[in-house]
Amino acid sequence: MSASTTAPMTMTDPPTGSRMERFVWNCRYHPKRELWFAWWVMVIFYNLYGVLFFFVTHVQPPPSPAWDTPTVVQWFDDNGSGVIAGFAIVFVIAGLCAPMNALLAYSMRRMSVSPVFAYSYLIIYALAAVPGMLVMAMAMTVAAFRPDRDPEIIQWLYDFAFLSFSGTMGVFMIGSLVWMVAILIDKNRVFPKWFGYFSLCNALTEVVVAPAWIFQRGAFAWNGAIAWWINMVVFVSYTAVFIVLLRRMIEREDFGTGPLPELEAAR
Amino acid sequence: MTDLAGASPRPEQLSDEHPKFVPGQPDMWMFVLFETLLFTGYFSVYLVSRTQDREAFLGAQADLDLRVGVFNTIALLLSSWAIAGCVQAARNGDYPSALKKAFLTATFGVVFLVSKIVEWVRETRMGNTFTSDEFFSHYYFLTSIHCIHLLIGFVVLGVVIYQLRSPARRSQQLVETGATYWHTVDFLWVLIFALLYVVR
Amino acid sequence: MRRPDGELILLWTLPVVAIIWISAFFLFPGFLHPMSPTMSAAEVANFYQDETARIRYSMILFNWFGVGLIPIVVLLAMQIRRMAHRTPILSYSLIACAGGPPTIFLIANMFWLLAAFRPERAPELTQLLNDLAWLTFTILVPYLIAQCLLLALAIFWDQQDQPVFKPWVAYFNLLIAVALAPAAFTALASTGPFAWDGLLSFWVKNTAIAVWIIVMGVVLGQNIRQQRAQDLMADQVAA
Amino acid sequence: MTTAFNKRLLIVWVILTSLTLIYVVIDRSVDGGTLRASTVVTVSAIVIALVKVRIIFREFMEVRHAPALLRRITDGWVVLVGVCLLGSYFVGSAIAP
Repeated sequence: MSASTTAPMTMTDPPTGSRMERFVWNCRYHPKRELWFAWWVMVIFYNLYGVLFFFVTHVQPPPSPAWDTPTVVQWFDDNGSGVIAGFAIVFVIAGLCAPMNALLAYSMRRMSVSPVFAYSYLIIYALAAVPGMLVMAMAMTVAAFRPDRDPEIIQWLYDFAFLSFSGTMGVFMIGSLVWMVAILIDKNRVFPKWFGYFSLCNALTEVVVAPAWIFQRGAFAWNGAIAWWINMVVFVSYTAVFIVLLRRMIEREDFGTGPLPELEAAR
Repeated sequence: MTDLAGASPRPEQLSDEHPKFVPGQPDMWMFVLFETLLFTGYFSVYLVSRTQDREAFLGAQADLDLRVGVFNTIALLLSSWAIAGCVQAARNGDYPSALKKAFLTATFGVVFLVSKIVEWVRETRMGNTFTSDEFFSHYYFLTSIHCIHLLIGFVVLGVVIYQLRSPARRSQQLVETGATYWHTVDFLWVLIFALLYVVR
Repeated sequence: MRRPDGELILLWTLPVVAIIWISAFFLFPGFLHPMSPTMSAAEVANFYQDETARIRYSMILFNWFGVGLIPIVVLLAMQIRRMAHRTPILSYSLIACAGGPPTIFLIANMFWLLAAFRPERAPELTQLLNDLAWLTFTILVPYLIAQCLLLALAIFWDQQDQPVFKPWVAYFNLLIAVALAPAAFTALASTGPFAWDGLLSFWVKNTAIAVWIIVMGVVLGQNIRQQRAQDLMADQVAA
Repeated sequence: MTTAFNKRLLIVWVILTSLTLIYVVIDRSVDGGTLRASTVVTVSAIVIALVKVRIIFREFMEVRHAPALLRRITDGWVVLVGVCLLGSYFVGSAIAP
């Protein structure tokens, strides 16, 4: 392939000027700019996700599956505009998942394991956004879009939204297990082993959500103490932990500031 | 994985003055502690729901046979005992005996699994299913999530046996890590047993 | 056969697929004068009863060829790999985006086909399927926006003597991303520019997608041909 | 050496099994025919289970040879689990209709 692509990148020392100048320099020339970009996208994505799902659309913590039809319609009357506006922003930002998954896949490329792990994870999580977020957003939007619809249909959309969101857990379970195996057999110590075991915990809590398909009330329903609250605690701590661990991984990366290493794709 | 072999030397003889050590990877202990917390969460939800409707729970609980639970517990305790022996045999370099005890562990694990399945079938025949009442929802939930841990335990035992088989591997740390996981499966069952079969 | 040769073949699928998309677009009776969200349930049901055949055949065409965009996005990811980056993160990101738009489009496509499958059903249900199809179709932008932004960023960071893409491609992609964004807000209104048949949500969004496909197809073609010429030269030098 | 350890493990197993069998005795003594709610049975069942868990920690899982930190954490955990279980039982009973 072409040899012209390996032109050296001109690297200078960061300027000593104002904070703004340094920030701009870092954005353009910092050797780890791609990693930090993906990391910050991840942090921003999860924050937006939390704000949009908990405070704008009010779909988290989830309303009850035990409600009768008039109550569900009433819920849409109360929250309809928040649902539409919040999910509209979700539709704009959902693509932020991509750099985030790319960073997780990259972490696996740094390990002493086959690239199969990174690519599997990338594809699994690229798929995960559809049942994990977008189907729910679409069903809720459609339900809120025409509040004068037949109440039975509104309730069907409500069930569709929450069950697709809570009940589709296989992608996350298999994804966590792929990551777990990669971490446990990795010799480069990109992640600590305990995080591998923690991934197992996370995968097991995904199993626990399955009864949401079966129960309309109680601890195992989609808003239940076991199927939602305990899982949410595990998921939030898992996410917080891997955000911190990825930050440490990026800090440890030693790219130097010299010319680029030969582009692997071209060879 | 074999690079971990001998990473932390083990004392040949254990006495009161021996140097202190963490059995297995410390990472596995974090798993044990976290998983215990998670189960404590499930147990607490169960106990609270139980106190909200005592009569219904007691009525359903009467269909459980305590003797089956006792048999389950003893089978798992035996397997725990066997794997503890396996760790000590491996530590003393007696690998044939360690291997034998690892297989013994798996055998008792299978005994537990089979008796559990027999019990599930019996309860289902009696009309007690996952959805029939709240007690049995919790019963099937706790026993199956525990069973998933047991199945993962068989994978872990497979790793232990794989380690023990060849002189080229034999990482004592991995053997201990696997044993720690297996004991966790055991003590979680001890708690589940008390909560499902005995608590009134 | 060199690598760029195969890439060129994949790229030449684009005009073929694009012609099929355009034909299907005109064949579907609800796109020219796009159906209004203000139509009543009875009107929607009548529409599906009257136009059943054209809806079915156009949507079957879309069902076959909707995923045709994926090779193009992956070709772009391959171009990003040639850029002066230190990590493959941006090309991974583009690959992670590639499946998104066709998946969402296929969901919309299935709702249209379902609505046309039994048009004699209760009008309320046909209207529900029609809403699901139109809203899903209109909000399929998230991954397209992300693709444009990531590509622009990748081009800005490609600091070498002969960058893979010229800087205007980055600005063009930013412009497209801006043009696509309003469509996400379509459910806020059933009339006006944001409604799913409105100026922003339908005309601007779909034109932006079409222009992006044409322009990026041409730019990709130039790049791949350039690569092929360089390869040939390298071979001659070696010989 | 090995036999001494095996003996100790066997004794531990015998103790654990006898603690399990105590449940049968408790079970027999409290109810004839139908089950009845009983705080004494509940609390003793939980406490016996926790004692067994601690024995498994100390003996089978070899925590007694572990550094003080792990010993304290596991003991703390047994207490924590106990507090949570008994706490949910009593709080649940208090708020029961």
